[in-house]
This record gives sequence, C-alpha cells and structure tokens, in this order.
Amino acid sequence: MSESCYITQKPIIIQDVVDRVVRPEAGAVNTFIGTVREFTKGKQTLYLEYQAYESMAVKKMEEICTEIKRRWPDAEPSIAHRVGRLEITDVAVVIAVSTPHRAESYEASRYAIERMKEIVPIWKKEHWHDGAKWIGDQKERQPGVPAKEDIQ
Amino acid sequence: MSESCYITQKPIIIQDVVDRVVRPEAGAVNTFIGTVREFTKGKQTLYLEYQAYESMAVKKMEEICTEIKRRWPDAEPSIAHRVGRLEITDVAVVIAVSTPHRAESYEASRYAIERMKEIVPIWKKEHWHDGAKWIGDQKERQPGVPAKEDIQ
Amino acid sequence: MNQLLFFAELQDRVGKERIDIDLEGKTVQQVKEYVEDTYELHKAKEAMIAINEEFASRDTLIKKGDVVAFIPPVSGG
Amino acid sequence: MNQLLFFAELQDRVGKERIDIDLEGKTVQQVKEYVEDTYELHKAKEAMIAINEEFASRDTLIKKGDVVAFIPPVSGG
Repeated sequence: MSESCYITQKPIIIQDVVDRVVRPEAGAVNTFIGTVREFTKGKQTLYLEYQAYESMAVKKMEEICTEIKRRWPDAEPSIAHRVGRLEITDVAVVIAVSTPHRAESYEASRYAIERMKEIVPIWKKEHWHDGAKWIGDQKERQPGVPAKEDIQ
Repeated sequence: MSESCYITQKPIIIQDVVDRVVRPEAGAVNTFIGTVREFTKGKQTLYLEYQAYESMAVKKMEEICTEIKRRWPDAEPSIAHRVGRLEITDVAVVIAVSTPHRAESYEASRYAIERMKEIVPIWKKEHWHDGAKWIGDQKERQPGVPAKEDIQ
Repeated sequence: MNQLLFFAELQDRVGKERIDIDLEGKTVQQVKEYVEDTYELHKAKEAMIAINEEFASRDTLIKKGDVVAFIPPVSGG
Repeated sequence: MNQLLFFAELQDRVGKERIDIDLEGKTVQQVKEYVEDTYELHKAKEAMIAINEEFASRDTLIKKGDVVAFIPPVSGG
C-alpha cells in the first residue's frame, strides 16, 4: 500500500493521487487541485517557490487524514504537495477523498484543504517583476501557538 | 479549444478533463469523479451498463456548464461521462471546475453533479448475480415533465 | 413522419431504440397514452418527453419531422 | 545540544536553515526572545514553535536533543 500523504519535487500526477483512494466501497472521489495563479489582487506572479519542513509537513498531512477518518469514518483521503519552483498553472497540491456517497467526498475534501492551510508547515514565496516575498496569512492565525494546539 | 463536455465509450482520462479547465486565472480546480461502487444497500453489483441519449446528453451537459458560468462567472467547467459496460471502480463521470479561489470550485462542482442527476439523459443498468435492472430514481423526480423545465 | 426514441428500460421493453411513425398533431400526453396502450408500457407514464432534444410539457403539439424521445428517470453520474 | 530550524522568510533573514545550539532548560518563549534579539528578527514573534515536529505552547521547556523549529504562518495549498 502506497503512502497516502507525500511531498515531492516533481510534478504531481493527479491520477496517482486518485489511485490511492479508489476502491470498490467508494462511489465518489472528490479531488481538490491547487494550481499556481498568475494574478493575485491585480499583481502578476512570475513563478512560485514552495518550501516545506518536510518531515513535519508529512506528519501533519497524515494527521489531517486521521481527522478526516474520525469525522467521516467511510472516507479514504490522500494528499500530495509539491515543493520547489512552480510555474503558472503548475499543480501545487492535490487532495483526493473517496467515500461511498458524494456529499461526504465534498465535505471531507474541503476540510482537508482548509486544514492544510492551517497546520501544515509549507510556505510559498511569490516572485514578481519587482521583487519576491514569502507569503503567510497572518490575519487568519494567532501569533504564537494556535489555541487549538495549545489546548490539546 | 477542445469541447468542454463529452461522452465516451473509452475510459475517461482524469487529467484530460482537468486540462480543459486549468488556466492562469484559476488557482483552484475541484474535480468530482463518480466510480462504480460494488455494494449498494447491501446488494453486490457485478458491473454496470451506461446508456445515453448522446446528442441530447451532451447538449444538457453544456447547458449545465452555461448555468454554472451564469452563477459563478469566473468558473470554467468540463464534464465527461462514459457509456457502455463499466466494471467495479471504473470511472463513470468526471467533472472539473476551475475558479480563481477554492470556495467557488467546490460549490460549482457540486452543482454540476446534482444537475447531472436531474437533467442529463443517461441511464445505468445494474447487473447482479440474480438479475439486472435499469435504475431511475423516481423518488427524486416528478412523473412527466419536471416543474422546472415546464416553467422555463 | 416522426421518429420515436426509447432508452433504458423502455427500449428493452419495446425491443427497439427507434420507431418511425406519424405523430403530427398529437400532444405529448397523447403520445404517452398511445405508447402505453400499444406496448403495454406502464412505465411510459413516468418518462419525460423530449422533442428535438428539449424537454417538452404534456400539452405540446408534435410537429412534422419532430424527434420525440421517451426519457425515463435518469441515473447517470 | 539542540537543533534550531528556520524556514521561509526567517531562513532567508537568518541566512541558515539550521543552527546547532544548546537550548536545554529554556522555555519556547525564551527561545523566541533569544532569536529575536540575536538575529534582529521581529518576525520571530509571529512564528509558532515546533518541538520534534509538534507545535509547542510558549511555556514548554526545551529538553536535551529536542529539535526546535520556527514555523512562520504557513501558506501551502
């Protein structure tokens, strides 16, 4: 059985992520694919650079999969994230979740991408004509340790 | 530009459907993949047979894409449906919707599969050990013309 | 003349996917009753009718050359 | 001894991805203050700290051999 979560420097093969969750018990697979967008708030991106704290990132991705199986016991998730330099329209992340029926596949897939953006140590640096910047969505987070992890 | 909606007798290549919607303006692609499930309400399916009123089905799939673009103007959808004999875990339908941001990709993708099950003339016949039956979800529909189409 | 198309269970029951027949001037409702009676197809009632690939309401009149299709409850996806 | 790891902007600012340093007995909060002062890293405040790949609260004590990582606000996906 192949790992359900992984980080790679090579282009992610969507079919490969889907193959990890397709099974006779499932009638639905929802897939979320994050691609590199050219314009963000009117500013043109030339390319992105993704960096990961790889060992911890895989651990956190697996944690998200565990959370999903706890919430949707019949769900089978898989998550792949790419690192390194990515060009416009390149695939940065692929999430696939299979479930017996379709509603849960959408819910669990959405949950996975939201959690990815909260707890998985991966960062992107946007490169523009006039500079570059590591992006981190400070607004959505509390400084220091997030309340959730603090409590657990 | 390739067609955004199609019906095929051959296995659907997920990447092919995704390729039809990936573009620089989009940062998100949501994909719904319907696969052949082995057990439905405890009954084992051996294989499925899909039949379509092909010309009308493609027209209705395109109509769904038009509806999506009306509701989510930045969305780009693509829908592929397979016909003929499908084995367990085979892919029957692939929907891909790209949008600038992720929330809309989920919403539009969900909308597409729900509408597929309402207005697209495609039918499946379940084959079991002890027989076979064309499936049609009468409960969810009104006999005769659906109110929606009646009004339009 | 018109084409009358059948799919899924109705096709199996009628034994044909297509019948050439003159339906001009009939309403959709009358076509359904005709098929129900001729082929002893109780299920025809549950079907929608599409005329030239568009769903039609029951009082729509069939015109010359119209392609009339019985669309049983769909189950794609 | 401990390993202190930096990523993203902090790594660029510190100029290294890893520093070997003895942090035993310090709290997470003290490590943050130390890094802030030593590297003039204002942004260190916004970072979370992971000890051995798990997020740690500010009063957690660093033990011998712990791998301590600064995790700036993430932006994957």
